[in-house]
Amino acid sequence: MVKSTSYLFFFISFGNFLSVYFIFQNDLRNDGRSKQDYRPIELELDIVTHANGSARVRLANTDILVGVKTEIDVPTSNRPEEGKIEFFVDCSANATPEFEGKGGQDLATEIGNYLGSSFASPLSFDLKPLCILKGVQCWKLYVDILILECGGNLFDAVSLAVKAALYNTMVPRVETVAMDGGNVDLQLSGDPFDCWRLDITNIPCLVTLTKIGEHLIVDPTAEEEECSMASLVVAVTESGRINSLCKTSVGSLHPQTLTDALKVGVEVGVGLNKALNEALGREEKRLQSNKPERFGFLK
Amino acid sequence: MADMSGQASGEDHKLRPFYCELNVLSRPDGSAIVTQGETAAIAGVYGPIEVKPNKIHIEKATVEGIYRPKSGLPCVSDRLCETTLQNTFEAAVLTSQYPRTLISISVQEMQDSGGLLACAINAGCLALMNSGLSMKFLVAAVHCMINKTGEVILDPDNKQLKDSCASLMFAFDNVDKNIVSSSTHGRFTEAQYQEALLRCRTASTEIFQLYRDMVKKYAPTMG
Amino acid sequence: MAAQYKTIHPVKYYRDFLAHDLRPDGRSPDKTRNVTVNVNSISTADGSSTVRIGNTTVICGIKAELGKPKPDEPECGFMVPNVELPPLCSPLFRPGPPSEEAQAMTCFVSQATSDMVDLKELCVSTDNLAWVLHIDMICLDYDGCVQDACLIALSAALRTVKLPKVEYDAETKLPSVSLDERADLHVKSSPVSTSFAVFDDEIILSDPTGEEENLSSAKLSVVTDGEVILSVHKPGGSALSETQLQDCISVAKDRANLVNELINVALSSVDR
Amino acid sequence: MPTDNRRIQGPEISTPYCVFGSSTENEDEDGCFKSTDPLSSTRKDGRALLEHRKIYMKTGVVSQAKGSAYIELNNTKVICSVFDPREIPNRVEYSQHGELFCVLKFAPFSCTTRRSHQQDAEEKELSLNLKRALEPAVCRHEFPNFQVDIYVLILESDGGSLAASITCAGLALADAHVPMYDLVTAASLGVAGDVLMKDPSEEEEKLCSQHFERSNLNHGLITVSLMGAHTQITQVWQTGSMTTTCVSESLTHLIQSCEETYPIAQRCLVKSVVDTISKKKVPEQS
Amino acid sequence: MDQETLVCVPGQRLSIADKNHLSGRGTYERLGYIYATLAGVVKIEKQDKASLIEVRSSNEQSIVPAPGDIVTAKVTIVKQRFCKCIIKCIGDTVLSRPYRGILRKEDVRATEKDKVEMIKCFRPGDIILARVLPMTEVHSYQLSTAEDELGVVIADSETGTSMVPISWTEMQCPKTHIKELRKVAKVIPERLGSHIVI
Amino acid sequence: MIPTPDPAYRVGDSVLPGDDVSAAVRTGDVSKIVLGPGLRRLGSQVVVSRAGVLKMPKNNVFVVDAYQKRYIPVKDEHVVGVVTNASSDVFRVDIGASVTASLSYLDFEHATKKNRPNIQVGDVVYAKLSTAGRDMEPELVCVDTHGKAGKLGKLEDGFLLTCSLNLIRKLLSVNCPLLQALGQKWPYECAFGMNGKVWIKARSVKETIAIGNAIYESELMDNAQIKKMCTNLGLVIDSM
Repeated sequence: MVKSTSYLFFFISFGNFLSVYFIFQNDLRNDGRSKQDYRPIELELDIVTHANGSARVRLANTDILVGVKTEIDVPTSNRPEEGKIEFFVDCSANATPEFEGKGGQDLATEIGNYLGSSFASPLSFDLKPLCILKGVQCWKLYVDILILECGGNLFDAVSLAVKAALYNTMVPRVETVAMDGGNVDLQLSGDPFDCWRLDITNIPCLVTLTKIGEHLIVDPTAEEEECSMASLVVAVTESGRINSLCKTSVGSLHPQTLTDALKVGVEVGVGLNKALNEALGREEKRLQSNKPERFGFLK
Repeated sequence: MADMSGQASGEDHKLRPFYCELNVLSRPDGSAIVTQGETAAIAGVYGPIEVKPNKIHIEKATVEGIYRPKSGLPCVSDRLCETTLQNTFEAAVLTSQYPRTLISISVQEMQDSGGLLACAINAGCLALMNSGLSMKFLVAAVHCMINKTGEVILDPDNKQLKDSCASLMFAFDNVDKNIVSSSTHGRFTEAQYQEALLRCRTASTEIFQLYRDMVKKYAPTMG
Repeated sequence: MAAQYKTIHPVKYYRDFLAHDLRPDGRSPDKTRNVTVNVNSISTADGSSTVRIGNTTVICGIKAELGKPKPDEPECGFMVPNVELPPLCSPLFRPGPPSEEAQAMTCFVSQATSDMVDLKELCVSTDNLAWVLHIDMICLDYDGCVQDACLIALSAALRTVKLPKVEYDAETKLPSVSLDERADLHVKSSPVSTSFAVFDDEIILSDPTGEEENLSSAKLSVVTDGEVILSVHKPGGSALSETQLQDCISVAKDRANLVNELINVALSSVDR
Repeated sequence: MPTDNRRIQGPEISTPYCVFGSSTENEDEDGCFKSTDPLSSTRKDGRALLEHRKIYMKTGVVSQAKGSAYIELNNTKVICSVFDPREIPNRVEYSQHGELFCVLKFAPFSCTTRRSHQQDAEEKELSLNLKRALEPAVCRHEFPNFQVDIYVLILESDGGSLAASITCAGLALADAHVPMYDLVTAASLGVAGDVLMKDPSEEEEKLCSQHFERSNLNHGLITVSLMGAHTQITQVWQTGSMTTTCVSESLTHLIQSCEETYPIAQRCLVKSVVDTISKKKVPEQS
Repeated sequence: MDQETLVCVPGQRLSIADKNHLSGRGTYERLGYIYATLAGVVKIEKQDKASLIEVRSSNEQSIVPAPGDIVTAKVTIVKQRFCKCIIKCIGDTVLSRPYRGILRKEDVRATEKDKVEMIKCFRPGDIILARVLPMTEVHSYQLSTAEDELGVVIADSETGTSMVPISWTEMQCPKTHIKELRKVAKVIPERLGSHIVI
Repeated sequence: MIPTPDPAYRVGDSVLPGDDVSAAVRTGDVSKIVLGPGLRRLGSQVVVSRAGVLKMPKNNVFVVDAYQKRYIPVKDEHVVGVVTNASSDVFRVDIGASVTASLSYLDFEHATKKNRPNIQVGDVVYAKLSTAGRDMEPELVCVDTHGKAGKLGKLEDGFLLTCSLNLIRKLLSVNCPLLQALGQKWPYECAFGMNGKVWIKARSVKETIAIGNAIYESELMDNAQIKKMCTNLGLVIDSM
């Protein structure tokens, strides 16, 4: 990284309020982070008792709560041997005023679609284990994402929360499956704790890269998002593969900057995945020591 | 009213008994209920009232026709008869007298035993007459059918319509008896069409006479 | 100069032209625009056609599917025609559910074409399986007489449909479809509709453009099939005498023969 | 689904007949390649791996629209019309930049399985990508707080429908005389088992979205839209699972094919400008 | 084509951008070059030593009314304090999709602004010439007829015949000789009598 | 298509829209015919535009009297209205027409910029239509030409009822006995708006309702029946 000299960035009037001056002084942002630093992330598992799995992620002032419910469903006709997963994003009105009424709808569909496409490939999340009886019965995962507070960089926070919630999901074990004359009866195991866990190793994490002037930053705050020229969202798995890539802003990118951004995104993504796995391990241990002092707003 | 059900073939050329009453509803500016044989429709007129900015016409009134079936939501087939009602009344009303306003005519189907669209047009026209809006002409609608043998039967009810191969509806104006609207179902030749048209036109003079009697009946209240 | 005069006094602009028995696009009041028909333009549809009348363009696509017949008509298949006026074809329409005009056109087309195909022939096995023909007519350019173009597109597309042979296996309740043997659809009638617009309560313009339809005081559509009339649809507007109606019906009949020839030529030229 | 009583309804559930179809010449699943060795092989429709389908473009197809365009990539047919700037509905504050309102719709008969009349999630996503692709290329400051409506209808989709829509919409905008920095052209590329295929057809796209058992070869689809004069990427959209090297390699191919289609679009526009000039010249002289 | 016409396409590089090459309407400047934003014909105007490069699109461009333009508008609704109108043409280019305009009571006349009665100046359906004022509201354009050559140009009487102006406050119907009050524009209307056919 | 010559209509016949009454109208000398509401001139003919009875209140003035409930504002008519909102300097008054009429707060007796009339939303006012017409927004004033309010202005409490325009014309006509007959029984105050709204105030609620019902009943009665109705109405009320 060439040491960047300090120079007053340019004054942008964008949208309806004067944006923030940026002073890049040897790789320093106005909240003290370097270009590739994430803000502090807090993770909490098993928040919602009646959901099969849930997680809450606080990325500085962005707050996301995800709950996963499993239900029995009929597989689609063109993919009989696979289960199903569906994402529902809901922007609650107390996140920002413009989410009232229909305001947050197109952002919600955008996040939902984007998660769907990053989970599409079987290499990222294999739906085959979710199939109970080929073509007849399978598990369907309803992933409900609630955006409680919106402090920029929603994509990363949502993907972390979803991956954590899927890690925390307990899918009840199916003992016997009988098929007599067209109708099926399933025997779920009696013991409510006899469940199996989903394999989340290949699930990608989303990394948002924002280009401001000549500089590429990660984890933009709301103000940085407001005055960004172009921003890119990359879904990176643990092994450094790219599962989904999309430009989500108004500006355009030079091909060279796009390939550099990809390299940076993959580096940061792999690091993010590692950090998440450690956090999940710690949180799992905390939950195991069964008298966890609970905190969190839902109590 | 004498018994209405079976009509001897001799009476094919007479209309079913036409009974109507004006000013039956208190809220609308004009209202009328019409029963032709077993078919009945009630119409209410609100106008001239405030019009929504996106439907405003500068030099004339916007006429809006609403048709409600007896049960359920209005479906696609009601839409065609709603446009027929709307354009027929728009031709009848002197819209240039009430620029930038809305005249809303809503017709509710009460009972359908054949010839409902004709009954709806007559009810709407009587309601317009009762509302005191200036009109160019009055409209009388007559409904007839052509049975398998190619014979024209006037104002049939449901039972006769069963063995019909075509059903036609005409609306005439009372000034020079021209065709204001025509809506047909089924197949027929041009000759049959012309014959049906002439038969319906003679029947329409009967209805116009009924309109005149209505005005005579309500004359005392005209003060 | 002419453009300003046209936007400020559209009606006077037209009256000056009609005074010389001429229309702004050069046609005489009773001349219809030329019609072009081409067939099998969409390979993913089971039957398709594109029709242009002057500027008005309508594309019709038919998708055949299998469904369960209605309980009250166990031995009848389905023909589901729908006219779509997307915001693409004219600034008059907004995205969202179909507008009033689209629904009225759907109703008009479905009434005129109700007896083209005998629904009983569409039934595979009574009460369990029947063919469902989803007929979608999408208007690509809205410049008057869209219902005429839809009707011609539908009757041309229906003649290109090839339905595969289907047997219905009662026990497994599953149909078996052999995709290779295909049978033509037996189309009984060929209705053609011609529309007219009445200008200033007395001049009758046949095959009106979008502007003429806007300025007209009444509209009339006559659907004929050979010598038989299927529908004379005049939804209100200024009154017409029966002599005027007779002229319109005769004009409609000649045009119908011309259009039917056109469809046969289009069908034969693309013969399998 | 609420019953849509504004259209004539067929039966509730009707399934396409090809699901039960059994035809004598059944194509095997991955026999997409003529010859088994994928690297130097030609594809089912005779094209080389990195060969583009023939493109036909035409502007001014819809008389009622301010600007319109039609594009055909042998079986993929897309039509687009652009309307005059109009006020942005229910917007109060003064916005410095004009808006683009994009609606992308598949015709019900455009794919092998029938699509519904209402706009589904996939069409919403494609509309958003279309809007993202065009926004950088349009001088939006020239019509502040007004909105340009762009409606795209895909008549037949045989792969590459998003790329075709972006190119078609770019042409329609230019035909509608909306001020633009540059023409936008787009291209798509499919990767199946480490094999890169330019401008995949529908069948090849299906193949790229599945993946071969138990192997983590690259697979997926990428669509890129490019401003030719300034070589600026206005939109990139990738699904599937690939390594970075595979993505950057595909990007170079995509940029090259965008630059190939750019002169075709320019020639089509120049032809339409010349036609309008000659048409205007004729009445003045007569 | 008379002189050699240069046809250009959006994004086409036209010339270097320096002191004697200026970018005019329909072009933009980036990184030292002038590019075209419209598909149309390039026009180069020599101004003393610099040359202004403009692109004129073949048919009317989708322009937006700018403050100071003279527009032709049709009056739709007349209220006590303002009247709403639709802008049909800007200068002499006809708009395919009209914009909304509003003419406030105080912008009708330059003299004794407050004693103006809207109903005595305009009637729905009149065609007026007006000047666009700088934008204040979001969607509708402020219009003004405060100059002599602005105001009502064409007005129809009750019987539908177009009236002839007889003073700068009155117009008369040739058939029924009824006089109606209007704020008349002091300009010779395009069609003095209906018999003159342009 | 020349219309078939209509049977000759005479004054007093009931006519339908579209009937040609040029013959009946041309009895007097031709030039000075005045056509009231319900008739219109079409080329050389005089055609009826409303269904009703053809009347000639004064010679050479012809009117078709039709049943009507919706009020069309006419200049210089007195109306009774309800104030719907009081914005900065103008009250909006609902007079049963297609739009609400505007009543400036300066149009009250000795109202100035500083002391404004105390009119709240929901009050009933009796006002005169200063401007009204097809293209104009109706405007009301509560003061006559030389600044005096006379009977115009706010109507304190009392009871407001709505009826058809024909009934108002009938009650206000000279030979209608209803108002005098009721006046002998009990003292009451009432205001008739030409827009079909009637304001009544009597000593007690019972009497006010009785007068209201009497007005409604009189629509279908002729003068004799009206007198009889009033006498036994008085007996019934006094006995209660």
